[in-house]
Amino acid sequence: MEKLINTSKALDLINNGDTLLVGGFGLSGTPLTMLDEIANSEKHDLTVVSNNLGETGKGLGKLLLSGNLKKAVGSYFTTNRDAVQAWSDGELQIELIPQGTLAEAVRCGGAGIGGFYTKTAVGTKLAEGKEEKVIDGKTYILEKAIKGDISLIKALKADTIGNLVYDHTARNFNAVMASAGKVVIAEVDEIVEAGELHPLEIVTPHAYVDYIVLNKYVKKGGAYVESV
Amino acid sequence: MEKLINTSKALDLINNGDTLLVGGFGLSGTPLTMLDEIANSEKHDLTVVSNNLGETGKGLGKLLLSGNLKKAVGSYFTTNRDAVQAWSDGELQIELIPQGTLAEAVRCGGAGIGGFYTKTAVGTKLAEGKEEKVIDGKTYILEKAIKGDISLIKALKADTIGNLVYDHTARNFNAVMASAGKVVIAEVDEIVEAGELHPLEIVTPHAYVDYIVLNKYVKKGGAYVESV
Amino acid sequence: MLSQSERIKIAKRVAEELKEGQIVNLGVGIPTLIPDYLEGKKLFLQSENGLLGMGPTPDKENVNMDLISASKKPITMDTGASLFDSSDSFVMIRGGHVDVAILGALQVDRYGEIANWAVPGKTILGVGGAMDLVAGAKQIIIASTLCAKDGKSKLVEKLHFPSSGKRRADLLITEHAVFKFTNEGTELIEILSDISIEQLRDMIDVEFKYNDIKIIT
Amino acid sequence: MLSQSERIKIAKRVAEELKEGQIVNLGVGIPTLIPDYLEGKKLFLQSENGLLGMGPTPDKENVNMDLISASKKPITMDTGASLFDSSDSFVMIRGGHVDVAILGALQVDRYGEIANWAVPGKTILGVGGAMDLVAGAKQIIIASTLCAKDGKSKLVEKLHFPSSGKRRADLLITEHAVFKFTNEGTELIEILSDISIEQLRDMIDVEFKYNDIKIIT
Repeated sequence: MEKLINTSKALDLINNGDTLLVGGFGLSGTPLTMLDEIANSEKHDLTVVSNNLGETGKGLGKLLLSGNLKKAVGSYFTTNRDAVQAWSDGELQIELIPQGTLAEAVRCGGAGIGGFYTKTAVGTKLAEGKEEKVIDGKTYILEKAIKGDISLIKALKADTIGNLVYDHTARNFNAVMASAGKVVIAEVDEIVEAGELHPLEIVTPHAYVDYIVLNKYVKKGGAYVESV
Repeated sequence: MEKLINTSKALDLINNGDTLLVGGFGLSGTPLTMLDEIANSEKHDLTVVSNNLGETGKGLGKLLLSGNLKKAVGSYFTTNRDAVQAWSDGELQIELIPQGTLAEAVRCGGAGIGGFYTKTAVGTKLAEGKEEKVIDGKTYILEKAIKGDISLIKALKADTIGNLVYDHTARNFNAVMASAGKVVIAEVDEIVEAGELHPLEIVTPHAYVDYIVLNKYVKKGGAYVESV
Repeated sequence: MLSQSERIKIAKRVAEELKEGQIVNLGVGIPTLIPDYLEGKKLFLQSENGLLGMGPTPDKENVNMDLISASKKPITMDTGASLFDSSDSFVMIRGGHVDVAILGALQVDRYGEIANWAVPGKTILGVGGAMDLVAGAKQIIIASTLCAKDGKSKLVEKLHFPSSGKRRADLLITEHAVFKFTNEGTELIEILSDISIEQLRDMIDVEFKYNDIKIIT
Repeated sequence: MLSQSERIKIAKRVAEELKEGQIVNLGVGIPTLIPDYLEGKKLFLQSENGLLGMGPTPDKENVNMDLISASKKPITMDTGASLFDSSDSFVMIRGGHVDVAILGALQVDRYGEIANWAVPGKTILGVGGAMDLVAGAKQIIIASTLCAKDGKSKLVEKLHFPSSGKRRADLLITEHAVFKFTNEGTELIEILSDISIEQLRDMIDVEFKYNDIKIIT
């Protein structure tokens, strides 16, 4: 299968200074294997766009500890003390965006849309410096689309041509992140033959997926706890 | 089941002068029963937002012949000669919008987004009078969100709480139209018990559906040809 | 700190406001207690990470950390549940398709404007879906203690903490009283403890009106 | 009118441009002939009404008018097909996830700007997905007769007909010749009939360059 590559080849696709769009909410739907690969590499000055930075020493939290990151764009960093600390110490730039704005901005990035006017955050500190516009009597702020060099997403299964399905709420940001990266790498637990996923079941069509890597983590007690 | 009402009660929800968001692409995914109900009523000065106006004497084409319409907003009227004729005769206002812009504008209407900057139609006649903006070096035009008073959509099945699934490409505009109407009426072939539709199969969650009516048309030879 | 019985009192009082069949988003903390006090009312719980129809916590054997709440706790799916991605989840939230959001707050001003995401001088770098819920939900109920841990009133004339958006809350339900917000300001509508109106006036930093107060103790 | 064999010639030549595994959106008319001339190359056909993986026309007994192409003709689904709604379909199209759009045209200017949706003075009230495809597809190939029915060249110095967008086509494939568009203008790259370069110059209203012309007759 052409799209299936090993993780070290996938790592080679990432350049220093790249912007990575990373799926996941907390640790659910996170491409843990690819993140391990990056944490063990010398890649640096990466910008990560993701809802959060994993947890201390887990998922994206590893990249923070191993010094791969320059900047994080997301909605919730509070649950990773390291991120807050690194920001306080001036070692990490953070751009805070409301969760719905983040999801929509990335979707726009993948949709040929340059920006959108949202009602979220109007009149708040997070709207500072952003253009305001009144449309049909209501006030909105302009949010620009977000794009990335690389998308790292996590799905449950891929078929051989790259169609994806997700595990329950692990879909979260993965579907939008898949649309807005120049190169999209999907980490999956399993690959099935094309045709085995029903057309109505497929969430991310193969048009969005450039490469597939296999997840090295195994689920135990409902969580991906250890790499094999 | 609370959401199930008969078509005459559904008709009462529509007021003269209302804007109707109507699902369908050609005649596929069109709420034919509700449209018959309107065509047989005295409702007038309606604005219809729909990809096209059905075909001559079919679907939305009936409303044109029976004089219910004041204006049509859509992307493709060419296949209904009556629409083109009515427009030439000054009897119907037409607002032409690229198909992707139409879908996105309605989605925004249902999403708390006031407008968006699209690359589609930049530099064309359909961009005249629309704000242009350069974002990250690319030119976009502003398109405003579209909302409606009533959404009339067609699904294959509903469950008793209002979750919907569609028949193949009959999904088309129905999913977005469901999000942007103040009152949403879904016409369906069949109602099943809540729980019978799998969570991963549901396309339109019940949050978007206010009322359900039963389709009176029966499919023969692959098309809904006659009302029973 | 609030006692568990006071937390439950607040949750029960919020539960009374909710109507059969409503789509409700529950914030962290006290709001998570509400499902236990619905007395048979059926709600549909929305979770911003992509689920409508959140069910109760699973048995340990049935935990799947890819079926979690927005608080990252394992959950189950209710009958009729549906799954979607984050962008569609916020179409639902921001687009006004969630009937009620029940949120915590750091401060609420006299008109109901909410501060619930940041404290000046402290490094709270998280906003999550708070601003989207404030902007989009049809009704907003604040479930909170009346005073912060430092004893200061959360109801204030003007917000000192960063605002969560121009959209105002409808109700504030606390351990002592229920307040309603209108264009005229704060209205005391119910007393839930043995506190007197005078004591309430002393405790909070906002002028409030009252007409018919229900006293429930 | 073009003969069927000339239409097939154009379709075959377009088919040569397409690469294994590409995602392709086919416009109405000549482009719909292309799937018959792929000589084993596997493409994924995108239909803007919400399908990736369009298969051939079904037998009469298997027609479902809720599984149709953007031309409203009954279709089938290929292995690995997926279904989505119109907004997601145009995320795919406008967002640059379709590799090639093969479109018809009323006129094309010397730089490849396309007019394919309206004729001045005629009431063609339809644009469909044409402008989205022009704006979004990674590569645009025009498959068309060289001249309109009235004998006028479709390749023109400046568009008289309304433009479909600033984004330019990459190739124009006609019954007589193949033209490439660059920032310098029109380049003749291939002759497909017994026409001479002089005759081509007489026939069309645009200056064109040529270097290595392939002559295929």
